Amino acid sequence: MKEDAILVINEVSKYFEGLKALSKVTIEIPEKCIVGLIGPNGSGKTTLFNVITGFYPPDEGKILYKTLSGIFVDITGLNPHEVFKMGVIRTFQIPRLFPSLTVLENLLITPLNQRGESVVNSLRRSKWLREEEELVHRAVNLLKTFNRLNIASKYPSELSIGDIKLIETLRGLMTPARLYLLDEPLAGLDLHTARSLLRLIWKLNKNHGLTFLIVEHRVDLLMEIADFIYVLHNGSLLASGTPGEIINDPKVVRAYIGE
Amino acid sequence: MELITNTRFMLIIASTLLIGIVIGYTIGYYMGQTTVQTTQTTPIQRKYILGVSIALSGPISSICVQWEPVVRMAIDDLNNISRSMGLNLVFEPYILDDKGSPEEALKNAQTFYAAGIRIMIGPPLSSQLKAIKAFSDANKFIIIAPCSNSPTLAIPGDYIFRTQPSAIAESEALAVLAIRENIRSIISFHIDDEFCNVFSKYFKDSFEKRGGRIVHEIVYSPGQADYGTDVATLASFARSLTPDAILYCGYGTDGANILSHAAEEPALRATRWLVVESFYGASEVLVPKIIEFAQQVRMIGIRPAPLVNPLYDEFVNRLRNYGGTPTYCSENVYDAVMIAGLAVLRTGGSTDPDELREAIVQVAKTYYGPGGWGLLDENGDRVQAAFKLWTLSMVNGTPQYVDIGYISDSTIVMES
Amino acid sequence: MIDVLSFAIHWLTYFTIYAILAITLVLEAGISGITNFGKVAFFGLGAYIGAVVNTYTLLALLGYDVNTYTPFTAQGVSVLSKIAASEPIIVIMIFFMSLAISFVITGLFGRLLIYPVIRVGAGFVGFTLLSVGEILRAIYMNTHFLGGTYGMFGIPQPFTWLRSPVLSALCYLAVTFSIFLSAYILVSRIHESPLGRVLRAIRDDDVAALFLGKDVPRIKSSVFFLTSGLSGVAGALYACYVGSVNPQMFVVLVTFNVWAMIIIGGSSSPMGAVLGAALLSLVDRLLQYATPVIGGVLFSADYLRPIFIGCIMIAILVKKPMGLLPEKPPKITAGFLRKALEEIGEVNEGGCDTCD
Amino acid sequence: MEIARALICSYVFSWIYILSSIPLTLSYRTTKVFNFAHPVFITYGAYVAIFLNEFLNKNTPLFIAALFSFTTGGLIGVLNYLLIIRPLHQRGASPNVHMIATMGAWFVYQYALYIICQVLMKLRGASFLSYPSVEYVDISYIQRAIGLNTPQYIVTSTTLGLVVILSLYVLLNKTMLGFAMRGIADNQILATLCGIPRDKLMALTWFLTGGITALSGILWVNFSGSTTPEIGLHVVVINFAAAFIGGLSSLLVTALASAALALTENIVFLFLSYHLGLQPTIRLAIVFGVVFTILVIRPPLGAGGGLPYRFRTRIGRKVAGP
Repeated sequence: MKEDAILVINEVSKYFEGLKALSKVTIEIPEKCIVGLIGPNGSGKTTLFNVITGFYPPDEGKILYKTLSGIFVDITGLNPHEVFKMGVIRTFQIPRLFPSLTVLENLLITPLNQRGESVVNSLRRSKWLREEEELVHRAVNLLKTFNRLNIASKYPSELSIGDIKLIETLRGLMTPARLYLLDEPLAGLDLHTARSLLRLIWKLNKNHGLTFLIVEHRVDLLMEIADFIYVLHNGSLLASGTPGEIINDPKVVRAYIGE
Repeated sequence: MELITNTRFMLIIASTLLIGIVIGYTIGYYMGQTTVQTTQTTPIQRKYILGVSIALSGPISSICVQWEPVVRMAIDDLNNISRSMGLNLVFEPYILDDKGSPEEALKNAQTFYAAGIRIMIGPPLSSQLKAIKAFSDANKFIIIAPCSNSPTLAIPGDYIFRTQPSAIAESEALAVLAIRENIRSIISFHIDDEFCNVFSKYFKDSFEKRGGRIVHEIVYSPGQADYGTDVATLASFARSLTPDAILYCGYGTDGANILSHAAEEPALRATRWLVVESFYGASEVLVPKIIEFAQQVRMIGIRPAPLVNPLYDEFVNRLRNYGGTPTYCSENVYDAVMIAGLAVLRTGGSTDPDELREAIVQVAKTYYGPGGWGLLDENGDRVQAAFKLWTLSMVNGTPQYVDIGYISDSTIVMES
Repeated sequence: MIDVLSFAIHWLTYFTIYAILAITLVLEAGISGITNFGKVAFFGLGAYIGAVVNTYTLLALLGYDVNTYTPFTAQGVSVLSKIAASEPIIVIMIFFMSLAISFVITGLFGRLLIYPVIRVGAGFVGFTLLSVGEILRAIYMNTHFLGGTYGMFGIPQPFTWLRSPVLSALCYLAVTFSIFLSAYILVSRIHESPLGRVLRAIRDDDVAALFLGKDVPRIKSSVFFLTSGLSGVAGALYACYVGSVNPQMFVVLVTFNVWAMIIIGGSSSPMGAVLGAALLSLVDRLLQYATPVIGGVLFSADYLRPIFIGCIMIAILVKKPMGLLPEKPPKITAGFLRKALEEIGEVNEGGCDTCD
Repeated sequence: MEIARALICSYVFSWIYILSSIPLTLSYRTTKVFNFAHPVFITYGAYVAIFLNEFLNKNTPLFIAALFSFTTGGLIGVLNYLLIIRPLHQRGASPNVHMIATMGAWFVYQYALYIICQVLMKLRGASFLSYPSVEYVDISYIQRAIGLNTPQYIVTSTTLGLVVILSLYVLLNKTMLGFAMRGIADNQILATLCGIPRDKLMALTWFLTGGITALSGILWVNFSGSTTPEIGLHVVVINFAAAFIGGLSSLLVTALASAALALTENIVFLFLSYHLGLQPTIRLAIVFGVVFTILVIRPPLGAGGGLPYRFRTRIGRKVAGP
């Protein structure tokens, strides 16, 4: 186990009624890196995210996570909100925005331990007003980066699919975490927006030392920022390496093009 | 924009309501006017409205809906009296449905009070009466309850009167009858409501004092779909405990259901049945199957009524003209309306509660109606110590309720 | 012709009590998505607790033997009415104590109940809670201590000693109104706060909320504690207002009356709940004056009242399916947004504290 | 112990509950509407039989009663659909709004029935608000002809129940119509895209729902010794319980749950009251207790939704050490 890893997935398997979705996958996510996870459809990428974040407990294997104090803890099968509280944030491949909340509110929901979220404090406005204002500012700035200020008070049902996808990712980025699991953040985005999103991710990574694990089908774009790539195929790890190595790996090419 | 449409919409609703009410009032006003004009010749009329709260819908509606013609008849009688006395007072009923629910009864009382009405007839159930008691006490609102006889409400000094005789004397009379019929062990089977609980409790006391024994008590809840299993439970106990008789207390709807199930149960056909007046008069019980069963088990029922009372027969006959049939308590409803109206006439149409209360007590002393003498005790409850015995049988091919005797001061007389 | 003051007092008392139920139901069902079809269970429990505290404790405190002077016998009730008229301080003290006790016990009951109930899918929570209400009703009916089918009565109204019925009713109205007002402020504050946002998110998609770090069961249970407790207080207020409790008062229909109020008013706005409660209770009472006058020879005129109410309900809902006052985003956050946008409009190169 | 009566009761009740709760599940599954006007179908079904009985001078054949009840219930269902449910659906109302609107409809129908009863009472002089049981002449005739001595309601409920269930089975599983209805139930948008005429199919579903439920009413008047306008309400509580246990989607589980609840209500209860001396007053509480337990211990899968069960079982589990 590398000491610089933040998340270690150790021989994790997951079965669905006999079907092997993941078989003995071992992945290490180095801290302060952008790690790409690619693979054809049905190769188990989303299942891996679900297993990490506690949506399903794995059938075998362990998931270890390095806390701030530098020791590894076993987070296998924790509840999703507990995983979140340890600093692991995920986004969904099929966006799950809250339909009756505006875009702004959807962004504001993420930050953890907001003072106004306890019953007692919610009754005393003075306790949470300032924090709320700060959060609104953060959200507005984030929207501004993508020139989406005009949709701030719209409802998800009024947005284009690309915008929904973008907001889903931005919702994850609203709060500082140590590890982001982004599930196809670029899907449906126009090239310009996609590049600004990548630039934001890159900045967050470089300036704040945040770690990203990104599932993406637009491999070309991903390669521009990823430090390391894992390739999944039929539930098991096919290859791993730097973007340059992966591009030249014949196994990967075969998996993508198909037999 | 949204706000504007909202307010506009609410305005529309409010104005529709308002218009509806205004139209309602006008119609009602003119209808009231026309009826007054056709029946009256004297130009100056004073309307005196009596509030009536009865359960026109809900679980006990089959009984109470028959009270409405009774009320109309009593009001007509009162108006005739008023006219013959040369008074210019015209009585009008103000009938509201209380659905058999305590909350609705309280609402009705408050509605009456706000409309300036000071006397209310009803509500039918003791539980409803309790919900109004606090309101009545605070506002000196007079209530004449026709059908409640629970001793828990026998409280002196309040503004509640009841024209149903107390259950205590009646249960004692039935106990005396049971002993005389050589009944020593009884299973008590009754609905879980105040009237029947009280009756069975007092019956138990007086029956066991006289050497009988209640071997088991089965209580079933009101307002259920069907009572087949309750009858099966009763039959099981009747088979294992072999009582001399079953004491049954229930109302028309559940009574018809239970008796028709019981008619198919051998264990229940082998014992005597004693019943209480609460389903007397209910038409759904009058089916051949139940009549045959009643004959088989020599069913005897009891009901409070004076020994000889031609007024009751006259009441029944006249009620037909109003499209009503007598049910449980209908004679008490008539008496309640009459006592209220006569008291109002006595005060000359007063609305002062204390004056009215005094007048009611005085009027009741000399009142005699289809339910017998109206005398009220210190709790405002009717005093009555005579009871008729009845059963179900075929008369000229039609099933009917038939009187078979009476009890007065522990003397039992059986006709035929 | 109609005594407006008396009408207004009684309608308002009734309305404020039901409005407390409606507002709490908005927080439960409209904002947090707990379809509570067992509202009457908490209302009834609170009423019974209020009844017990206001009678048994009072009698015991003043040295009466509670076994002879039970609050469902004529003796007990006479004694209670004497106490209510002569002991203002202790009666009022016990009354407020009963409200507090109702709040705590009913709230805890709700909190305990949410754990088994939350396991049931959102669509089934309603019926599970409805069964709780019916089970409780059977318990009241079969408990001798609570009067069984006799119910309990003679529960003192805390201001009876004022002698004037209008004055005491007004005082009581002041109490119910202030509790209603605080419930309203409470719920609308929660609605506007970040907690309200989380609750609405949970209502929309509880799995996604879970993945965003919200401890859904814990949040739901603390909200349910609050709303059940308030429903209990409404129950205790009702018991003291009516002066009696009876198992027959707490039937399923009460729950759906409250539901009708919030749906007609707009199920997720507290103001809508108040509006719905006011509209339905007022229409019912006003129609009581209208229907008997319309009069019928063929049938009882008062049958028309529920028919009118049913038609009004259908008409409003068909016309405005979101209720009279649909949900709107909270004002405070929207205000901050406007402010932030203005600032950015002025300072075009606004900093981004996350991105650089 | 009088097992026989309890058995008969649970048998007849099973049929009554099945005939009224299967349509409830069917209508929810197809239209996603909690129909609070469901008791109306039962009550009106029963009262059609009662009015027929009164106006045919107590010579009502079962098939005539069934025909009239079915039509009346069906028409009420279609009327509800056209006047309330479709406009609400078109305006995108939430299920709760449908629920309260149908509750308003229930008020209207319920009190309209009271008015009808009172008017007819004035005309006929008979009390309709509580009516004794109705015997069907054709069934009596057949019974006499083949010498069958059992109580009539056993014959009636068996015949009617089997006929209805079989035809419903054939309709849903063997005809194109049934496939279309199930298609609508599974995915409304997709079904509409496939060319299924949604409106007509919905109206048909409501017709069937109303009609079949009304048939339980005519069984009821045959069985029970007294019928009031309230019976729909008493029966519908069990219907909702059964439908919920069936997850609001499975007709088979709903039917089984109906039968199981009828058994609980009758045989289990008789056993408890005879051996443990429990009073019949807690009968309904026991039924609700059973429902509560089933819903909590084994939450039904189906239209309910909600947090997956596993997220709640491990609450408070400690984080494992390094």
